[in-house]
Amino acid sequence: MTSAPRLSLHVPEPTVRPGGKPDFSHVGIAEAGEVPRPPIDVNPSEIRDFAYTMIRVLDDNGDAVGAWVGALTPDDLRKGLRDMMLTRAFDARMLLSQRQGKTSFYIQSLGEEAIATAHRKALKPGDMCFPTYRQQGLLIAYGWPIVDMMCQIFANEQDRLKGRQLPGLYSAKEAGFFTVSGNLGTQYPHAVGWAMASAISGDTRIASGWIGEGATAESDFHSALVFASVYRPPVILNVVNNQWAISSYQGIAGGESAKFAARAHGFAIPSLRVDGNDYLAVYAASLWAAERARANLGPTLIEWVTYRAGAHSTSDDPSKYRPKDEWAAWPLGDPIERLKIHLIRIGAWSEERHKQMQAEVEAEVLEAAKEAESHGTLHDGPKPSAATMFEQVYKDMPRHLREQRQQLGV
Amino acid sequence: MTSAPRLSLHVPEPTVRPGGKPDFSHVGIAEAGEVPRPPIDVNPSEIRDFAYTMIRVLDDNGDAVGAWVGALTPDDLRKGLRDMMLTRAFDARMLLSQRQGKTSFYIQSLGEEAIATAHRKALKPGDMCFPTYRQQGLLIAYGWPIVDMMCQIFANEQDRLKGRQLPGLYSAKEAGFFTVSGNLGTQYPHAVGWAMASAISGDTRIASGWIGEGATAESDFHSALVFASVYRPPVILNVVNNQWAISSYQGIAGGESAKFAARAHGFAIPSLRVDGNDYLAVYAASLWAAERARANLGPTLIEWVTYRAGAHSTSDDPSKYRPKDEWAAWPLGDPIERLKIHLIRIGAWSEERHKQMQAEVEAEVLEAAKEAESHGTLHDGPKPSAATMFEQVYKDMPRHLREQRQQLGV
Amino acid sequence: MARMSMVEAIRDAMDCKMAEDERVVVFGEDVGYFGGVFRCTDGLQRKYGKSRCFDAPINESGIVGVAIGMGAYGLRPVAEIQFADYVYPGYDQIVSEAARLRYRSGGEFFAPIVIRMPCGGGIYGGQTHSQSPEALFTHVSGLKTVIPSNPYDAKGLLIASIEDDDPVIFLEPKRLYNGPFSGHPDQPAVPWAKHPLSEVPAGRYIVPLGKAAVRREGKGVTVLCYGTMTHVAEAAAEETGVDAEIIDLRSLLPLDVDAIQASVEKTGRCLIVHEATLTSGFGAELAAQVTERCFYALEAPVERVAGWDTPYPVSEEWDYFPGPARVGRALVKAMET
Amino acid sequence: MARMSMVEAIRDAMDCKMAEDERVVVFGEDVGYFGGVFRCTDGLQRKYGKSRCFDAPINESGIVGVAIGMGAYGLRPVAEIQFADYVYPGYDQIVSEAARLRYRSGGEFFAPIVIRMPCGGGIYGGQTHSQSPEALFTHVSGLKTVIPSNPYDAKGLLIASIEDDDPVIFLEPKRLYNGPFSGHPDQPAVPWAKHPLSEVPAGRYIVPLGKAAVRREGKGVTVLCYGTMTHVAEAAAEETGVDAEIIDLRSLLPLDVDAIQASVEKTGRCLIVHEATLTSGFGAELAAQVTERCFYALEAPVERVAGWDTPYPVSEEWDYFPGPARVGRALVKAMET
Ligand SMILES: Cc1ncc(C[n+]2csc(CCOP(=O)(O)OP(=O)(O)O)c2C)c(N)n1
Ligand SMILES: Cc1ncc(C[n+]2csc(CCOP(=O)(O)OP(=O)(O)O)c2C)c(N)n1
Ligand SMILES: [Mg+2]
Ligand SMILES: [Mg+2]
Repeated sequence: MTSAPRLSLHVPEPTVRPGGKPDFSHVGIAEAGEVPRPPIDVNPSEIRDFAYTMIRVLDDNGDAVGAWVGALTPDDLRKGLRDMMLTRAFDARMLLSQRQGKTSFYIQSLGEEAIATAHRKALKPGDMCFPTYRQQGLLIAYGWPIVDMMCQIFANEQDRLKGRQLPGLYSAKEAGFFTVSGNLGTQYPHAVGWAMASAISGDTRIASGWIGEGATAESDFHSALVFASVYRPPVILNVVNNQWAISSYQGIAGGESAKFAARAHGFAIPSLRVDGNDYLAVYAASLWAAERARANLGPTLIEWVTYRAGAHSTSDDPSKYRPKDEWAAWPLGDPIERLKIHLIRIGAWSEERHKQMQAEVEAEVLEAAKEAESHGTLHDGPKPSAATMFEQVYKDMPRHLREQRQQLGV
Repeated sequence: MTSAPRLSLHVPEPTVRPGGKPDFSHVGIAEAGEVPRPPIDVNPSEIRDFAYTMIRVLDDNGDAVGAWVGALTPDDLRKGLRDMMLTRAFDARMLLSQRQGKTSFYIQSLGEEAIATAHRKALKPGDMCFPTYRQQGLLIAYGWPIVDMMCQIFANEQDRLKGRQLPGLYSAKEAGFFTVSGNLGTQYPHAVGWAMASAISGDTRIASGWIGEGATAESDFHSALVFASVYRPPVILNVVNNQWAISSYQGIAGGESAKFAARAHGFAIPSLRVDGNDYLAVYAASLWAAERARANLGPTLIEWVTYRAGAHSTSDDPSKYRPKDEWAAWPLGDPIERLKIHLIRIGAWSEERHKQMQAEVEAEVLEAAKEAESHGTLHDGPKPSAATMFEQVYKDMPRHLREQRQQLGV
Repeated sequence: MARMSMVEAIRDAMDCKMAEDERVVVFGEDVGYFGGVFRCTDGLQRKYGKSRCFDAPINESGIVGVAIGMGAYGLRPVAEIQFADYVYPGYDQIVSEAARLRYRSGGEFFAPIVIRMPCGGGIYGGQTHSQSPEALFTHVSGLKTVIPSNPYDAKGLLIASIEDDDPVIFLEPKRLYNGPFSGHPDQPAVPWAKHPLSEVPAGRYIVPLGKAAVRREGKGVTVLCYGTMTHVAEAAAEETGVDAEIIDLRSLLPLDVDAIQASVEKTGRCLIVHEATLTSGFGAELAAQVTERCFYALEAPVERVAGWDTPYPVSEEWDYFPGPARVGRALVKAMET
Repeated sequence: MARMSMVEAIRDAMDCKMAEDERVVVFGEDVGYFGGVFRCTDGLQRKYGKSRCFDAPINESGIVGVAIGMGAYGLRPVAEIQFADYVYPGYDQIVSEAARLRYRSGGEFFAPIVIRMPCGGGIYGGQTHSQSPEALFTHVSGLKTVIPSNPYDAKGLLIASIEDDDPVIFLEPKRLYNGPFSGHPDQPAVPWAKHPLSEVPAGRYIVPLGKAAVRREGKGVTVLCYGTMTHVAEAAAEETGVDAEIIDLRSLLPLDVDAIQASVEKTGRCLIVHEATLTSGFGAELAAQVTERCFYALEAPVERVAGWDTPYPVSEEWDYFPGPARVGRALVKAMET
């Protein structure tokens, strides 16, 4: 035997850091239309290569091509465009509110709007999403009142969550939107459990779980996949790969040489890897997975490839760890821009109408913000009473909490 | 849209239950010699199909065939045979001791002896194993004194673990055998961390982590794979698929439609699926993985396919949940029998010498048991003093433990 | 009425609730076909089918996590953790999710789940089959923590827990599964059938959460205990002849402070006994509350007898276990001060 | 000597140990290139290279688990959990492994690791960025639990923790990172530079684990506290004029019972203050021990002021936080009874 070499630790490093030239050659992008659309009862082993390619519908010209084109009407698409634009305008306004001190903290979804909005379109009333903090698009596409969302962000007297949760950690059962956790990954097994319950109950409703690529490293990701693999409940397991987890690039979660979509293979769960900035592709892939789930064919994992265009949150400055202009170089572009171009190309939209819609959504947001602010903001105006602090810890307030409330004198 | 069907829960069930005819058609067995032996620096993506086949060296006739034959000499093989036979004799004796009340509990490795013993042979002094409770073969193949193991089982005055651990949860640092945990899965990330430390230190030593197929469901399995994937430390990740986890068959861990070896694919970790009852295959695959690790090429996952021939532990009665005669129908046979036949076939062994060796190992075990028993058994004879109970909770005994020891009056 | 062991009473509680409420589902490692390593779910899969009682993968975090999802859907899952020592992988789901859902969603979602687990020592189980982690749950607001000491309570408390809309940690002292245990390992095992509290009514009844039971009346010293220690304390009182009033708390949170206060005000002395390690055990909370509430009635410091602050050993089990000798000495000492 | 913030002092401790001991490695989520979300590891990767300071995947169980493996190998890992609220996924590795290795291996293996984590409230962080889980560690034998209240202690305690051969849970009150905090959110933030305990010696020194510090001498009532509450208690004493003796415990386990006993025997009164929820908090253990050890010196019941038994809210933060008003009222009440 030859003498062994000295070992060394491999620590993944993004291709570029601040000051460098953005490089996304490693992402692994396919041509639009390249990937076939299998029947929903396909044997997962037959589509393993789907984890290493990318389902895309909109090509560089803005044409919708290939087997995943689907049947969205121009009306559907215009609604989709509006959902994304409203989401972006909402985010912009809330960022401003945060800078104005009306709330403590905010997380935007800039650049990722297609995923939540198009996915929601593939779901039905009664289905339940288990989102992270970056899926406000689910609520907006559902048509949930943005005033309600803002009241939560301002933690004001109309906040249904009574100032208990960080801004943006909504709960809206009626809209199929599970209470968002500040803990990463925990909601993924909930989605699986909810779907198992639906199956146990002979129901028809399905669940949709959400996680970021960074959080796939969490153990709960594994728990969810194990249970989904064993009991085959009707659940869609979404992985939003936006390339970053605060300052850590996706390689730190295991994405340096593997694809997150492939995580499903060890569980015989079918898996798709999809252009997350392509509204049509997101809708088509979501629908495929939803149909599988509804047909009792079990779970599907989908890796949505996108880019976190903004800071992680208002507490973060991304220029410290990545080039400022990385988004501009992102090869999958801007989801709003891409859908707009497609709509124009099929003769269903114009620059003019787009500007008009932009003005419209901004006005809608502004008006909502005014209304929400009239109910108070974090440090100003009406707020939930301190007595509510002791409520809903349990269904009925136990004696020790009654005593503590009395001690506080509220 | 058509109205959706009512959903239902899928609960995996083994092909047979007590009273049924054993059926192992689902295992997925390849011909001996079928799988090629790639270079150790193979790109993991090129050997993904290895997870769905099986590396086997010994064929049905007892011949060693194919690229994984390796270079074990007849002496090596006879030593291997003896290791397995000693392990089995040791287990048999300890089962008896348990029935005699000399210990409270025992876990045997019947039918799985090839895995630990041949694996140990592929490791070097200084390497560290992170075993479960079923890898006593690692110690025996290392040549660790079985008297010492028995003293631990009897929790007697010579027990280096001072009666603190369940029987069989050894610790033997010198033998590269990490303290066994009663908690499933926890030691898998330790193996990865130890290997990372070796790499950080520019060392040449490697780690070998162990887990049962049932415990792959645990979150720590995922943690280990994530960290192994990211930092590529020199570690072998062994999954012993012995078909059962107490009363739960491997389908309850996700093995119904997936192969455990494929769990590695989502992490771009190369993965082998190996006949665990084939001493030569186990050695060859272990060596391949060890060479990869030593060459700084990172982790390898190996699924060892075997069958838990005995009860889970002395607290368990397997006839409650599986056919009594399942082992007889196990298609990969008995590892001792298979190596014996091979040795006879190559003219290096005989039935006669086998009988002699059997007598030899039994005598060795008997003598060791006598010696160990002379130092006490669980309820009889000398035992660790109660004062030791307060020691080694911390490096230095803190005041509150000194006070508690005084309170006990020891 | 039937004579039942604690295992049977626990099983009967689940059987009873599964029969009357379709939403009740039972799962955990080895609980389905096999019926659980302690046989608590034996026969339930046969009776109610595989989708209401089934085996779970070995992943405690997943077990709790999917139970929460099921609870949020509207089911009433009863999940088994094979040993309390293995609950820690599921601790995050319990603390961060089960306990918080209702609060953080303004009441929209909640987790009406029961997490059953055998706890405590006395079976030579060593550090991974003997722990008593109750204090790790009582510190977490949003959880209820329950621990029965006999078949009657076990069934009534478990039914109450399943019907409860909050997450309940249901600790089952495994040393009591098949008979009461006074803490004398050398005495022959006694079956439950000989104990009055093994008389278990048929069908549904509840023992409400938050109500303690006086197991033995006395005027000398109040003993606060639960689970196996109830029986040990009774033995210690008998053996020492100390006029102890023994209170079996049954539910640690909510806690029956009235019963505690009434007794300590009567006796003026208080001894707390638990198997869990001493430091930051639930006994600390009891001691603090007794001092806060009954300070002027106390004639002697509140004392605690508990597991030593070490991992639970195997061969030194009976030096570790707070048996009748240690409890008895503390009783005598309490009377002397 | 230099004036340092607590962040700087913590960083300096790691820097100092990394420089003098090759075995010290530092990792955690975002701690490598970026230097940690609170900047505690800023510059360490640049200085010591990627294999001694690096980013970890978002998996707290894995972070603790690999740290244990590294420790068993012979390194001295310092792992960061981004917020104490996220330690629970790693709780099993801490309780079942880090805390038990030495014991169960008869001393062959041990885990000389430090697990650092920002804890406590006061930053509008809500239930997932505000918790104080110290009692969940003090109940676990085999662990040490440390919590500094100022830059000087932070550096000295962290160095002592890194040098310690046992696993240490090192809690960093995040509200103190950049300045002391008296509990008055409406008062302008004060930088550490104005506080005497921001004078931090250069190079290695230790503050030994298990030694409390008297922050304010007094004869009326002993206040036992740690972390942010040290400053709140000081403010409350100033504002009420109560002659309080304020003891900053610094290390909860091992605990400086001599300092506690001496003070309570002098004052005859004891108030315990912590941010964590009341029930089964570390205050319960302190109350129990004070009563056990100083019963006959006590003139009034030991009282506790703590976080309410609810999840930590966002907008009601200042009603939740045990600020100087509540602590002050308790001080006055203690003197009146
Ligand atoms: C259990 C847990 N650990 C750590 C954190 C802190 N944290 C909040 S967001 C975040 C990054 C998550 O990245 P990713 O999953 O990729 O989602 P993204 O922010 O990109 O949408 C981290 C580490 C947390 N919230 N919960
Ligand atoms: C965390 C944890 N959960 C549950 C158990 C109880 N338990 C002990 S062995 C076992 C089955 C393990 O099966 P497997 O991993 O396949 O290993 P095998 O026994 O087949 O070698 C279980 C559930 C445990 N020891 N630890
Ligand atoms: Mg991300
Ligand atoms: Mg197994």
